[in-house]
Amino acid sequence: MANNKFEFEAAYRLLENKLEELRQLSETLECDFSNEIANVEKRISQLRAERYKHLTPWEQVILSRDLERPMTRDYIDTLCTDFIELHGDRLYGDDPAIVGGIAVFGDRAVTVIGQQKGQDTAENIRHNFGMPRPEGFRKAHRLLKNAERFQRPVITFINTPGADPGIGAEERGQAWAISQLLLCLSSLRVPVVSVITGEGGSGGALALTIADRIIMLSNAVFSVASPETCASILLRDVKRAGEMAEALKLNAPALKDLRIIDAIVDEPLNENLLGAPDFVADLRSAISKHLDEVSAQPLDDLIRQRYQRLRVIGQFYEPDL
Amino acid sequence: MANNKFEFEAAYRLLENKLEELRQLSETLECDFSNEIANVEKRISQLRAERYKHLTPWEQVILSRDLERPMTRDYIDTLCTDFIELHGDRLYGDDPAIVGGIAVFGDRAVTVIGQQKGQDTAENIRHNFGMPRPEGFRKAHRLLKNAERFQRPVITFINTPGADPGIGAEERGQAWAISQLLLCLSSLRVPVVSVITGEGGSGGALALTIADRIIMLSNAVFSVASPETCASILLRDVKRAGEMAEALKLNAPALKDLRIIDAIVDEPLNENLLGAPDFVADLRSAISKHLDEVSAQPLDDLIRQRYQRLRVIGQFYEPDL
Amino acid sequence: MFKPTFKPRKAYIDLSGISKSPLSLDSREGNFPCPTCSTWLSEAEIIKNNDFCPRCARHFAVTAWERIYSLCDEGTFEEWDSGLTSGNPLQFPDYDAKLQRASEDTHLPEAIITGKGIIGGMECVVGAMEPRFMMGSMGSVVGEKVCRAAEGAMERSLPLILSCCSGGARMQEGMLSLMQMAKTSAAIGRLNQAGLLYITILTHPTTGGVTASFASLADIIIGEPGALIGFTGPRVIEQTTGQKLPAGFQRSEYLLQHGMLDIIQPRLEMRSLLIRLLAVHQGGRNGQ
Amino acid sequence: MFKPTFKPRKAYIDLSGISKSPLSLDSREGNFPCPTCSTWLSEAEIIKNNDFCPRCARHFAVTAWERIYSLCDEGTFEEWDSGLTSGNPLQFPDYDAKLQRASEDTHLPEAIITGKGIIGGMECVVGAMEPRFMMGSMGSVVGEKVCRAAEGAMERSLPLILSCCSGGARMQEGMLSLMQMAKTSAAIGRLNQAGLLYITILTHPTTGGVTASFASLADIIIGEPGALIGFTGPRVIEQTTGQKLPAGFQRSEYLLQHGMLDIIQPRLEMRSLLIRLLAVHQGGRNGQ
Ligand SMILES: [Zn+2]
Ligand SMILES: [Zn+2]
Repeated sequence: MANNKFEFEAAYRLLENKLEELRQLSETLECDFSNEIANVEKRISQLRAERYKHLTPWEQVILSRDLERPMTRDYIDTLCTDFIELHGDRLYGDDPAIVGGIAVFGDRAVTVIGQQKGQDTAENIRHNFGMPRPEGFRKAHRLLKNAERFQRPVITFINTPGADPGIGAEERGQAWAISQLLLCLSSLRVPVVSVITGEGGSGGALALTIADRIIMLSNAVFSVASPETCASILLRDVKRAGEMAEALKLNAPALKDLRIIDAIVDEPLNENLLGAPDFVADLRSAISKHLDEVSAQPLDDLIRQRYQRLRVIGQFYEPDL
Repeated sequence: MANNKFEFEAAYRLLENKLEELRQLSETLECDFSNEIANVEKRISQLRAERYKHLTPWEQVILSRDLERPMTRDYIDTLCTDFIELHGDRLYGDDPAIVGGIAVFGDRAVTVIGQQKGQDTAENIRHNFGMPRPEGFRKAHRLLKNAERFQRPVITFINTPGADPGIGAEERGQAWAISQLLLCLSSLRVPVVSVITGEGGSGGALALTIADRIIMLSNAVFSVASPETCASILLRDVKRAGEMAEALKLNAPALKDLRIIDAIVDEPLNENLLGAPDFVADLRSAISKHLDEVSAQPLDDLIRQRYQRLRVIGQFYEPDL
Repeated sequence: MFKPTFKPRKAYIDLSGISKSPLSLDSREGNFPCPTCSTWLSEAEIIKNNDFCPRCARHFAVTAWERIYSLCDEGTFEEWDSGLTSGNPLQFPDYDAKLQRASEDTHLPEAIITGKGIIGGMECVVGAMEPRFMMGSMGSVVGEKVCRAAEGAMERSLPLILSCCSGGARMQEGMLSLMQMAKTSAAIGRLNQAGLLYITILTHPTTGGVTASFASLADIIIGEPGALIGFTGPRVIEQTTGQKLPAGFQRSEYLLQHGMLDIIQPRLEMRSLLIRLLAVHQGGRNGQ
Repeated sequence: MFKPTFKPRKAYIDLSGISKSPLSLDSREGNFPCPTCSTWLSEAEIIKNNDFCPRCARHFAVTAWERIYSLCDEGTFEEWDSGLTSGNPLQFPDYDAKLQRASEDTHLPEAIITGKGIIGGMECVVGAMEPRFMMGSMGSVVGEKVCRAAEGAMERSLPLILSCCSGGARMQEGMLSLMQMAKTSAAIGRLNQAGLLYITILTHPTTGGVTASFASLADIIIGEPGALIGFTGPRVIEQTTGQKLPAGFQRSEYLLQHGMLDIIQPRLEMRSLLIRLLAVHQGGRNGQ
């Protein structure tokens, strides 16, 4: 079982390195292998693309957590203009694990909120590894109620291992903060579109994913609990997380089949997702399309439909009456 | 300047003690002075009643703070049945300086809330001397929103030196908690009657005194700041608090003239206010009458009038246009 | 497909951690130490003492049916949706077997019983979660029955009272399970908007997705003494943070002090408290 | 009765405690030490540096008119209610004399200026409190002008922007002053219900009844760097509790960290921030 991205990336990286050596050699020797090299390059990239099309769920879990992926602030900065970050829950604190504010998306003002991870250890400690505390959920709650007052649609970006599992978070009512946010979003009288960009972990992710439409990146995951947690509780063996990742149906295609999410945006192979113009355009147009569609509906219908979306989730047997 | 109740009570207590000695002596000697004693007793009680009718504002400040006066829980227990105390702000803590819950007053269910002092040092420390922290104001806020949902009229009981002036209270947004409570009460869609029972100190008292009617006990006070604070800031001499008590117009008749309060309930001389059946009956019927009157109005009118009551407070010059 | 045959019997089990499977019925025969104060107790003693430890007043878990009976006026409870049973929507390994074992052990089709009852003469919608049914975890059926209970309360303009007890989301239903948090919270949102009274009783243990959804959204939240209530379980917190947990951490008394509960009420006086709460709330509606 | 003759001039004063009276204009001539970092400064240096300490960036107090001019597009501000002046409703000793001295010192009729202005091309209702007028304390006139500003914003469907600075309630007006907290909060409540944007800028110092009413009820609360903001003043807290105050206590940066402010913005960039906020909020209304 691979435990980080480099394990399943290793073969391609090795080939790429060899190719680079070959290229340098050919320059030094002034022999022209450029056609051959181009062919091999193409072949590697095909193989790699093929491989990435068939990542196992566990590999997707690993990829979704990769710190080189863009974080919420990056998505906001790329997709929106005029972002103004707003801080604080007006009750206790400002939680750096949740970033939120107002911005302009396309030609409309929006409220944007998401969990924020850091991209190195120092940043990650500051952002509490993207694990919100109650004050983070309450900041989100406050910004959402403001969005409602000013009739601003909401876009949320999801990327978190889950809610903070610390003593302070429990003391200040982690469960209360999450449930109040779920209730708030379920009846918020503005359109809400969620984008799951990375790790959609448990209640901490769910708290911001009650939306009229949910878009998911092709290598993002969304899970009731981490595969490690499930393996440790159900199988008493954390090393079997890969099996659990399979069983939990946590990747985008599986969740689309279950009708938990609405749309998938394909990721390019490019390491730097937001450096790929096609991907940015796809993501932008997916958000735009769904926001347009839900914004076109009368608010009462929208709220009724958001309720219905949730109301029908679940599968069970019921005897014929 | 008297600094506690016993200073202006001392003369009468001295006389009463002498009288008691006389009574015991007469029993020992088997001489019957009972008529004379009764006459002196009556005279003392008249003098005392006269004195209490003409307490200076400063003496009223002292009396309003007296720990032998009934506290909010005592008023609730005497005036209501079926009181069920509800705790917590669902955010951070439960503040013992504010007591609140649901109860039955007469034949109607009500929400009751008030600041709670203790009656001895240990109790007082537990109740933080009746000085609410942000979590207390937020508990009140929560109970008020619940009262609104269940269309329960609200009775508040006011008795506090003011909001807690501590570091923790500032950290958790004392000013924010107070302003949000003021806003909440100013538009709460249920009838609200306030009773100022003792020390109505500054913002901490005001936060629960936005009401359709305000009733005040005859020796209660309600002030922008304590006379000591005013004396120390304006006169740089805390010993001149008595002058400030006079200047601040903080007692019931002065506040009725200023149209800050609506009604005054006279206190008996009885030390134990709630042991005086007439006083309890007067207080009960005052609350009842005002609650009936405001409950009879359509809610929209009530809210409009509550706003108008506040809107017209203030005196200033305006040039003719 | 499932025929529950209810056979009331006492069941004293300790559910101190979500990863521990319930004791089998057999191991509960004979004496055992109280998990709080270690006093050795016999089943007879505890029955005599109304399901508490006679020394430290620890409230032992009772079954969902015992809870319903202890709250409702005799013979008034009508069960709803008793036919709802879980499938295995993700074809999750071992889930079918676990469900079967749970229903055999508990004689219940799922981890919650809901229905209509009368408490002190006042009609209510009432539900109780079953700690022995897969730790009272919330899957599709629990979520659905909570929603139907809320909707039933709305149709009839009745108060809703739910006794909670849960290890959290039912992992074997994956995201379908997690989404029950959103679904039940949304249903409670509608109940709120309808102005109907909603009371929860949080019993030992109430953790995870149940606490973070319908359990903590009540107008009035009552805790049983000593109950463990929280989002993350204490063992996970200790493992993740490496910190020693403070004394009494996540117990009802601690939660009351931290502002999360309205009232702590011993189980024996729970029914009388509900009657008073319901009566005052009826007064509130009539009084206006 | 009062004719304000506005004569713009610089006024660098430190208002670190509510019990301290403002420095007279004369004592501000020549060099003086920065109250934060103790660097000796000349008036000329500070003017050159846009009212900050060049070393520690402390924002010195500016007059209400300077504030208005620094926020509004040139020549767009129309003052409202400039004729409102305080009486002495309680016949409080010395109040008349203090009022007269304050209006002579500041050339203002009271502690707040309100009116209509244009910021970055967008019409707004704008107000600014005057720190030198009896410490920006709130009596009947300040309360009335804040309410009229809110009502004016509602009549015209305009955003409301208030720059706050206050030692608290004006004790000389007794309960009439305290009730201005309730009155202004109620007016802001109506503004909220009308769905209009309300922004406050909290400058050094904003304490007491102003912080605990309209100042902290804004949709967006902006602090100036280093401003002292709170309910109880730091000296009173120290005296009452006997505790040493933590470093940075009640300063903007501390309040942001404790969740009470949305943004901290240096004064020089305040206008551009307001323009962005107003623009996005206009977009929000049109975009729907
Ligand atoms: Zn025990
Ligand atoms: Zn400096």
